[in-house]
Parts: sequence; structure tokens; C-alpha cells
Amino acid sequence: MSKTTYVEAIRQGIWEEMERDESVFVMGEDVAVYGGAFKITKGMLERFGEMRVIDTPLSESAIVGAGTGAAINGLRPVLEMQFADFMACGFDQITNFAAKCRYRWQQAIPMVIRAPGGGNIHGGPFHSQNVEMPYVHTPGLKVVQPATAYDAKGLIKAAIRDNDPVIFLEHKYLYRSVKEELPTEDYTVPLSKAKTQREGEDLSIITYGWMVHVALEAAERLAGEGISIEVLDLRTLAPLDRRSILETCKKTSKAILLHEDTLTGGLGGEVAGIIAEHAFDYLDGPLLRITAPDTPVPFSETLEKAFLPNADEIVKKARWLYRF
Amino acid sequence: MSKTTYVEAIRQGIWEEMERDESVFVMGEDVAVYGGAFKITKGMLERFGEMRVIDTPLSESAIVGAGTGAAINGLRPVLEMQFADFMACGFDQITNFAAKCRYRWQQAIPMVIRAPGGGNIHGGPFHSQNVEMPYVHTPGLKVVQPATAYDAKGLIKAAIRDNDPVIFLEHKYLYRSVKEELPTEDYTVPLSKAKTQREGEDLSIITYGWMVHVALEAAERLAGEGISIEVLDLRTLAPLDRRSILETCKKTSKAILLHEDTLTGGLGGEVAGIIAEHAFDYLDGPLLRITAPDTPVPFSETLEKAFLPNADEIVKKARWLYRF
Amino acid sequence: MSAPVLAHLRTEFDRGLCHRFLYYMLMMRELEERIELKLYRQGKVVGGCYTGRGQEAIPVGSAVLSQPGDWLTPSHRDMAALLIRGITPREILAQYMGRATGLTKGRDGNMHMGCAERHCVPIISSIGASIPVAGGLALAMRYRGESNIVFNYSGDGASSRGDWHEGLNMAAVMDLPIVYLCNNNLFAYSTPLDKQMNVCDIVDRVAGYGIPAEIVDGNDVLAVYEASKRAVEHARSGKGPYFIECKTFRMSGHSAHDPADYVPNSLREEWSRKDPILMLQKYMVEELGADERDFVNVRKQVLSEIEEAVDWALEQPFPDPSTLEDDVYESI
Amino acid sequence: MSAPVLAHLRTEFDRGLCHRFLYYMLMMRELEERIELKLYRQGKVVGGCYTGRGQEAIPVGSAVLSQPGDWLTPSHRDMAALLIRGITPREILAQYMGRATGLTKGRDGNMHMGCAERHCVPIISSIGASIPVAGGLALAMRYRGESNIVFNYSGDGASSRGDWHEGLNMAAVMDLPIVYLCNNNLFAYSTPLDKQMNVCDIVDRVAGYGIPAEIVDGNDVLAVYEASKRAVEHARSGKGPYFIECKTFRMSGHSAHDPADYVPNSLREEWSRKDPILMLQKYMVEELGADERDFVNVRKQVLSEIEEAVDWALEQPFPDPSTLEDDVYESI
Ligand SMILES: Cc1ncc(C[n+]2csc(CCOP(=O)(O)OP(=O)(O)O)c2C)c(N)n1
Ligand SMILES: Cc1ncc(C[n+]2csc(CCOP(=O)(O)OP(=O)(O)O)c2C)c(N)n1
Ligand SMILES: [Mg+2]
Ligand SMILES: [Mg+2]
Repeated sequence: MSKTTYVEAIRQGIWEEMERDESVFVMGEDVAVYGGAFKITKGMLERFGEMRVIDTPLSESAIVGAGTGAAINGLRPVLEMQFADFMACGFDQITNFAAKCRYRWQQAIPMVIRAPGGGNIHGGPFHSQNVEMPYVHTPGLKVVQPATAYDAKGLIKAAIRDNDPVIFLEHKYLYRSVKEELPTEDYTVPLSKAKTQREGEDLSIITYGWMVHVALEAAERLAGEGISIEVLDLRTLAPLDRRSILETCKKTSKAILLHEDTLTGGLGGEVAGIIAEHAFDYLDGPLLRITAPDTPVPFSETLEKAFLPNADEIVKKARWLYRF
Repeated sequence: MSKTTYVEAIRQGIWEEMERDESVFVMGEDVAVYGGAFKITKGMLERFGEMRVIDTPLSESAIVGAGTGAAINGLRPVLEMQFADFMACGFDQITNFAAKCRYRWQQAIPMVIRAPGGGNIHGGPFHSQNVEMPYVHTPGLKVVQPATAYDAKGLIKAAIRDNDPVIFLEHKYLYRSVKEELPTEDYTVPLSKAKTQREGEDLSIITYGWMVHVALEAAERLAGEGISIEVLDLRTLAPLDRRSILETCKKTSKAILLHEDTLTGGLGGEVAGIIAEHAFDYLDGPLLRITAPDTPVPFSETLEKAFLPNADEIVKKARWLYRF
Repeated sequence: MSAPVLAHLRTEFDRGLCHRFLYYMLMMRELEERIELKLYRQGKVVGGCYTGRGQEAIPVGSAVLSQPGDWLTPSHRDMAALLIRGITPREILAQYMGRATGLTKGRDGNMHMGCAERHCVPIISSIGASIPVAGGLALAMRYRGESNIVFNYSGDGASSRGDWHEGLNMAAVMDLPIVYLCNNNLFAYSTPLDKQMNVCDIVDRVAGYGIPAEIVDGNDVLAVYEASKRAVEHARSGKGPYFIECKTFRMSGHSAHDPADYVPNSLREEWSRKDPILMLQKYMVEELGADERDFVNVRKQVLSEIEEAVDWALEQPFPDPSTLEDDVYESI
Repeated sequence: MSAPVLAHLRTEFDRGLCHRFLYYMLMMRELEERIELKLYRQGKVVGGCYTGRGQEAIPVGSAVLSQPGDWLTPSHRDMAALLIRGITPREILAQYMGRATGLTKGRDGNMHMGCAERHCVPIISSIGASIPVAGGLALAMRYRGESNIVFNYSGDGASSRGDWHEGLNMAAVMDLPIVYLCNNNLFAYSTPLDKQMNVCDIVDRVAGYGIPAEIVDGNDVLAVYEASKRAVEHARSGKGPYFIECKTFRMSGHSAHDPADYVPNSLREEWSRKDPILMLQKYMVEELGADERDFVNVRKQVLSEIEEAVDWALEQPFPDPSTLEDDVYESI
């Protein structure tokens, strides 16, 4: 059997849900005729027609607003933001309206907003950001970021079937750099369930997205030194799987919180807060955060490389923490 | 000498800076003729004229964008968002452009965006939010929230003189509920310096904004029980005064992280992350977070009261942590 | 804007319809007065308190044309639209008073209410944000091949927001079945039109989207009704959106705490002579032979309904704090 | 849109000015070709790679009118505006290659560059966001009573963004000295005009702001220049903003990786016959008696400057990782 890339897994996931449920449709800039800037919606116009595959004007706020309206009126929109960075243009619609509908009037908003983010592709300050935190911070929103092709397909399908607004963050660098064999039968991956991507005893790395792979690389190298690392892939960033976070910490008593996003106000702090409150007694060492520094994402290779967390840094800090 | 309210302190601070520096001007919805929804800019039109006190159309994104352009071209705009909640409409301009100018092209943006936020005024989901975190999370922005009239005046003046974009968060409930005697001479309060509002030995409460007062109330009650609480008022939320945070934790070895904002992704997590990494060895107990729950801000009295952190809860948790 | 022209020159309105207009306009007027001038001052209603005094003709003349399957997105000065959709004074009062039986269960306040069953989207406080949302509601109608339409309500101030532009443009490009009712009451909070735009009328802005638009006297319920009929027919028959600018005036402060000193007295006086309720009554007397006593009776009925509803609402429980965290997600 | 009309019917352009036009248009064309077709394919330039092939007349015909105190906010298809402001091919190439001596010191890439001293705001990637920013730049000019103006550049796609609406409206209400150059190249990425708007021309949208506007042949540099002169005079003399819609066509994909299959061949062919450089040369030959050899010389000069600049840029250092956290704040 052939392997499926992350980008293709998402495409398949949406496609299958559109086959399964007539109320699912996609909308965004350049998604129909062009098939999307990253080709996620390629071929959908031909298969599902222009009522269900909709090119919009360059209007992020209207895309989100119209998606929310369509969701209120019985549809299940899958919206594309061309780059996650530009979701900022629809910020008010997302956080002030869509997120609050169930709370204010018990109105479900079964809407997915897909947004390709992340760096390592020389995208510079406007095409590389990790935008999860403002959405993680907004009650009423769910936020997802898959690290593998399997999860990408299973999570996009689960997100589409979910009755709450889901921000579905895709990592551009993973689109074509990871692939695996996928089941042929229909499957979903449940939201709000983290996944242990590697079992270990000595130290936990809690992370998500591209950094899962970087953590696994570091773990492999550390295994050679006799240090056993557990890698927890959060997969859903809101609502968080607090139980899995606490379990791995209770098991290993040491944790590194790793993300590609910048440090201050990043998810690492939130996870640290959960652990330092609810697993304090189990901790045998400080909680280390390994993240990008607090700057915009730089363009130039030398800077971007220095900016992004890498396996060397993880190995070094993990060694230190192991010996703590 | 008479006491000055928080709202009046801010007004005076802006006024004095406008007297001092011709490049300072104010702009926003209803700020000129009406003097602002909360009357911060009252009288300024008459004193400084319509070139420096500008009513705009209902266009938050254009207000921020124009403010940034004016800052590029040598002015020092002080922008008003009528409610902090609607700053979401200018989110892209703030986070994607203003915040990144110095980094991208060494261009200073000496701009202040004032935004009245916070609850306890029955404002409901759209007029009560604490919006700090997306801005705290954006490298390049500074974020300030004063708790007292003294700090309100000193910080708004420092913010106006600062050469980076500052999000200046005012608390609506404090506007008229706190007052104090202010110095008659010119003074500023430095950004990025926290302030110990009460010295104590047993336990630190790290907080900001209205919650400083709630913490002080709890501390007073706990003093009666022989529990000595230190209250650290962060005042500037970005960049954080990490040194003061660590010092108080090293001193008392126990900390409660308190804020009115909701839990997940709130500042408490960030502070926990800093402490659990850099003061771990000093900690004698879990880091407790006392915050609003992860829901929109409710309107009705019974719900809003339950939603907002209060002194009773702090007293109870502090007692528990003290005995830990 | 020309002097108000009563629609009787153009059509015959029967008594039944006019009575309906009168009932809803009076109900909105009296209910809002009760809320603002009594309950708010007594502290029974807290938070922001907006009224649509003087603008009642706009929601009434339009929403009466809505079908059950249609959706409405009223603004903060359109209470009558909710009434017409079957939302009761009881529900509205319980909402204003933050009670558990209010439409938002006390979670949101005042006019920030709506109801999925009766197809009313509660106000989105971010002014202008309802315009793109209306587009999505309409998109779903077209998607399923329905002949339903959306009634979107907003003010002049909203027309300066980016969302207004993006939403109108998208509706035009996609030919969505929406009737926009814009209440141009000459002010956005304290900001007069000439500080909001450099053209005379909102319809001048609308022309740029390729959406048909017209101006009506927003204080003349019959004129609003006639224009709405044209608009509804246009939208329902698949011809796309239609925009109606209703010239009117806010006969109150922006909200209860605003004395509106910035409004010139002459303007207030000019418009007080065009009270939409009095205009309708005049028409009913002169053209339909109505008797002043009829009006007294309608008013009586309205007031007794309100009395009953206030009593009921005051008895309603506040939300139980144990429900604090409900309804944020369907399930986690 | 009517057939392109060379401006010679309306004015006499002297040789010096036309040579200037030609030089900058050719420099932009050749520099971008070098970047896209060579350096990008060689991996010396990475990331997004946009060109303004076929649109050179727009930045050239307008930016030559800028004074040192004016500000410009070019879009991603206006490289010549930077050149005219004195930004050198060396600086541009170092920027594209992410070198420390590029205008953003390697922190941002490709056309995302600007320069405070030469009054060019680097592209704000969020399309449309430069419109309100232009307003603020202009506001500061008026504040100080200067006669400077702002040249704002954007595309057809930008005109669907909320920021475009809010920014144009604010400029109109406040009478700000801005000349808007809109390059209507018929597409926003893959999206043709008829999916972007329900009117024929962008100026139809502009009418709604009370801003004077005109349409010109954006491939005719003389026409762009003439219109810009009118616009600049209008704005400089305190009459407020002015909008020029330049009809043109993007003779490339949206960016280097885009084959633009969605563009009908007929359209591409039609526009390739209106190459702005050839149009200018034709005018120079027919009306000014220029010699084809002159053009060869200009081209030679341009190519040798580029050659020199490429060599220089390739020698430039990449940014030192130790500078990673610089310039986020002035001080902490
Ligand atoms: C985006 C946004 N900015 C500011 C406000 C505060 N605000 C509420 S109503 C209003 C004026 C609205 O004017 P208009 O649309 O003309 O409606 P009117 O109140 O006149 O009926 C303002 C500024 C808001 N609700 N949303
Ligand atoms: C707000 C925003 N949304 C999406 C994008 C991605 N994007 C970059 S250029 C572009 C098309 C712009 O079209 P237009 O304004 O016509 O300029 P052109 O590229 O045709 O010159 C898009 C969609 C963006 N940069 N910003
Ligand atoms: Mg109004
Ligand atoms: Mg274009």
C-alpha cells in the first residue's frame, strides 16, 4: 500500500465528509477553481460543484462571518484561511461571535476553520506564525493541530462532525514532509485526546505539531545515552487533555514543554500551570520550556534556524534535566 | 488635598503629555465632542483643538492603522478603543503590522492604544472581557494595566513617552471606585516594573488590575489569622518583570497566580511557567491559579458574581496553601 | 431628504394591517419606556440600556413581511422585530432583568437576545458584524434551494465598518437573498453623519456593490412596508440582495446614561414632529376613518400586557450559579 | 475598458522623462526576471517570489512624481517605486537573498521591504492593511501643515477587504492628502474580478466614499503619469484624496510557483500585445524620434548594473544568529 502525505490526508478527510454529509461545504479564497493555495481542495469543485466549493472575495472577516451564519442555518462549513497569519483579519468574528453562540443562545456552530501555519519554509514574519494561543484562550473554541497524516485525517473528520467551532491548524512544513499508510476504512480521531507518541520512563516532552517529530528525533538520540523519553502529542490544544498531561508527569516526574510558537503566553505556560498546580508533588525537577524566542518569525535561513527549536537544544536540556 | 480617581488620573496623564509634547494627539470614536464613552478625553477638544483630538468613523481597524501610520510619520497617537472587546476588530493591524515594524525595518511605533476592559459592571459577554493575552503573546507589543490611580497616571505618561506600541488596558470597574492623592509634580511609572503592593512572608499573590484590590482584601483578612501575604502587582504584563516574580517566590516559596481573565491561556499560566522553570528549587507548594472559569463573561448578577474571582476564594485557597 | 410623504398616495392599507403596525409600534415604545424610564432607574435592569424610540416604524414595517423560515438579525433599536417573531414581552423583560428564563438565560443582557426557533440572531455587539453573518444564513437558504430570505438590520454607524463592506460585497457577488434595513438616524453614538462619511446617503455607498437600493422615510411605517415589499419580492425571487435606507432619528440618548447634549435642539424638535406612531395614527384617522378611541384601546391592551409581563418577570429566578460553566461546548 | 490610448494625444513628453520611465521599467523587469527565473530557481532566493511583470508602468508613472518628504506604501508588484525612491538593486537583491545588508536585515523576505529614510513603508502582507496606514501617514502631514502627500499602492483584490473600506472612508472624511494607485490586474491570485465584485470597475466602489477617481490604461506609462499629475496636484493642494484605477494585467503567475492555468490563453495573449515597455518604446520612436539603439543601450546599462549588484549581493553575509532577538523593543 502506498503512503499518504499529511496534505493528502486532510484532503481525503474533507472529501469523505463531503461524500458522507451533504451539509458539509468548503469556502475560502482560491479554493474552488485553483484548489487552494496548498491544494487541499483540489478536485473538489469538479466533484461537488460550485454550490459546495465556493471561491470568495479576499475577505477573511466575511468568510468567517458567512461561515458562522451558514452553520447557524444548518450547514457544516469548512473554511480555509489562505495562511493562518491572516486569520487575524477575522479575529472579531471568530472570538466575539462564533465562539459565544452556544453560550449566549444555545446555538451550535458546527464550523471548521482550517489555517496553515508554522515555519521552516522561509515564509518570514507574515507566513510562518503559530497562531494558536488567542484561540486556545477563547472559551467556546476548539483548537486542533495534527502532527501525523493519520491524525490529520482522523482529526479533520472529527472536527467536521463536531458541533462546536474548531480552529484546525495545519503545519505547512508537515504537508509534504510526513507520510504514512492510512487505513482504508472510515475512521476519526477524537478531539481533546492527547496521544503518547513514544513511551518512556525518565522524562516527558509535551508538545504538538511539527515539534512532535523534533521531539521524537531527540528522544531517539537520548535513548542511545540510556535516557528514556516519553513524548506526548497534545493534538488538541483546546480544550486540553489535562488528564494525559498529568499522567505522563506523574509517571516520569520531569517534563519539558516544547513548542514552535514563541515563549511568552505560549501553550507551554498553560501546561506548566496545569502541572505545577495538579502534579506538583510528583515533580522531581523544574519544568523546562523550549520554544521559539519572543520575536516575529525571521525570514533568513540563519535566523530562522536559530529561531526554531531543534533536537540539539532538546537533547542538551533533557540531559540536564535528567541529571537534575 | 483632594483625591483623584483612576479615570481622572488617566485623563490628567494624557492631558499633561499633550501639553508637554505637541506630537501627542488622541483619536477614536466619540472622543472629541463627546469626550469619550468614559469621559477620559473630556475637555481636550476645547483645549487642544480638532487637529489633536479627533473623532473617527466607527472603524477600529482604520483607527489602529491610521495611528500606526501617524506614528511612523513622527506623531505620538493615543488611540481609544471604546471597549477593549472591540479591539478585536483591529487585531490584524495591531499584531501583524504595528507590532512588527521595529523588527522588520527598525521603525519605532510610539503609539498607545487605550482600551477599557474588565467586568463587575454587568456588561455581559461583549463589554467585560479581559483581552490582554493575545497582545501579551505578540512580540513587539507592550501591555500595561494599572491598578491604582497613581499608577494609572504614571503609566499612561510613560506609555505615551515610550517608543514602542503599548496596549494600555484600563479597568472600567476601577475608573470611579479607586482614588488617591496624587503628586502635583510631573512623574512617570516605569514600564516593565512590577510593584509590591503589600509585603509578606508566607505566600505571594501575583496579580494585576482590579484583582490587586481583591488580593489586598484577602491579605488583610488573612493577616488576622496570622498568615502573611505578599501582593505583587505586575502592572506591565508584557514584557513581564520576571525578576520581581522570581524574587517574591524565592522569598515566600509559595504563590497564588490570580487574575480576572479566564483560566486557559491566561497570564497565570505564563507566570507559572516562569516560576516552575526558574524558581523550582524554592517552591514549597503547588502554584495555585485563581481565575475566572473558561466561559464568556456572564451578564446576570448571580452568574457574574460566581464568575469573578473573589476574596473568599482567595482566603480559602491561601489557607490551604499556607498549610501545605 | 424630502419631507415625509405618507404612503397613502401610493397604496391602500387596510385597517387590519394598520392595527398590527400600531400594536407592535406601541408595544415596542411602551415596553422600552418601561424598561428605560422605570426598571432601569429602579435598578431592576442593569448594564447598557438602548431604545429605538422614534425608530419603531423600521422593524415593524419590514418584519411583518417575514415568513417563518426567514431569518432576522435585528440591531439594538429593533425590538419590534423580535415581538413580531413571537418573542413575548415576558421573555424580553426576563432577558433585560438577567433572569434564568430570559432568552439568553441571563448570560447576556438587554437587547442582546435572540432565539434559534424563531430565527432571530441575537445582536452581535461588534457593530457591523451581522452583515457577513446574514450572508451565511442566506447562503444556506440558497444551498437548499429554499425561497427564504434574511432581514438584516443595522445603523448608519455600521456602514463605516470593514465587515459591512466585506459582507455586502460578498452578498452581491453571490447573489444572496437578503433585505438590508439600514436605520440612518444621523448619529453613531455622538458622531454625526458628516464625520462618518463624505457622501450624503448610505445608498451612495451601496451603489458600489451593485446592490439595488432605495431611500425611504423611516418614520413612515407604510413607506417602510412598501419598500420592504419590493425588497422582499426581489430577494425571494432569486434576484439577490436589496438595500433600504430608512431616514430616521434616535429620539433618545445613545443609551440610558447619555443626555445627548451633542444633538442640536432644532434637530430634536424637527424630528419629534415626525413621531412614527402619531404619523400612523393620523393616517388611520384621515384615510381609514379610525377613531381616536381605537388607539386608546390598543394602548390599554399594550400596557396591560406589559404590566402582566413585568409582574411575571420580576418573579423569575436569577440563574443558578451552578450553571455557570454550562453551554460553552456541546461536550468535551 | 477601451483600447489603450497613448497619452501623446494629450501632452508632449520630453525625451529625458521618457528615458527615465524606460530605465526604471526595464530595471524592474530585468531585476525581477533575474530574481524569479534565475536566482529563485537556483535556490539563492527562497520563500514567496512575486513579480510585477506587465505592470511596471504603474509604479513608474506615479512614483516619479513623489517628493522627498512624501511617503509611499508600495504593494508586491511595485518594485520600481522603491528604485525611484533611491533604493538600489544591491539592497533589493540582498533583501531577496536574506542577507544581513538587505533592507530588513534578513528578517523579512522578498518584496517585503521598505526604508524609513526613503519614506517607503514595507509591504504589509495582510492585503488591504496599507490603506488605513496611508491615512495615518497623511494625517501627520496635515497635522504639521506640510504639503507632502502619500502614494498608496494596492490591487483589485485589496478592494474586497474591510481595511480598504475603512481606510478610504476615513481618508475621505478627514480630507487626507493621499493618491491611491490601484492596479486592477483582473485577478486576485486565481480569483477573477467577477467573483470579487458585482460592479465593473473599482472606481464604482470608490464613488461611495466621495473620493474623485478615474480609470487609466495602466500599461501606458504616459497615461499613468498624466493621471498621477492630476491626482498629486489635487492632494498636494489640500483637496483630499484621489483614486486612480490602472487597468492592467499580471503577466506571470501569482507567484513563482503558480502556473496560472486559470488564466484563459486569449487573455494572456491580448495583454502580451500591450506590454508597457514596448508601448513606451513605440511612443518614443514614433513621437520623439528615438532610435532602437538607445533602447539597447538602456538595457545594457540595466543589465550591467544588475550583474554588478548580483555579484555584490551574493558576497553579502547572512545575518548573525546572535542578532536573533534584536529590535523587538527599543529597550525593556
Ligand atoms: C465594533 C464596535 N465598535 C464600537 C462599538 C460601541 N458602539 C455601540 S453602538 C455604537 C454606535 C452605533 O451607531 P449606529 O450603527 O449608527 O447605530 P445607532 O446606535 O445609531 O442605532 C457604538 C460606537 C461597538 N458596539 N462595536
Ligand atoms: C488578508 C490577506 N489574505 C490573503 C492573503 C494571501 N494573498 C496574497 S496576495 C493575494 C491576492 C491579492 O490580489 P490583488 O490585491 O489583486 O493583488 P495582485 O496580487 O493581483 O497584484 C492573496 C489572496 C494576504 N496576503 N492577505
Ligand atoms: Mg446611527
Ligand atoms: Mg489583482
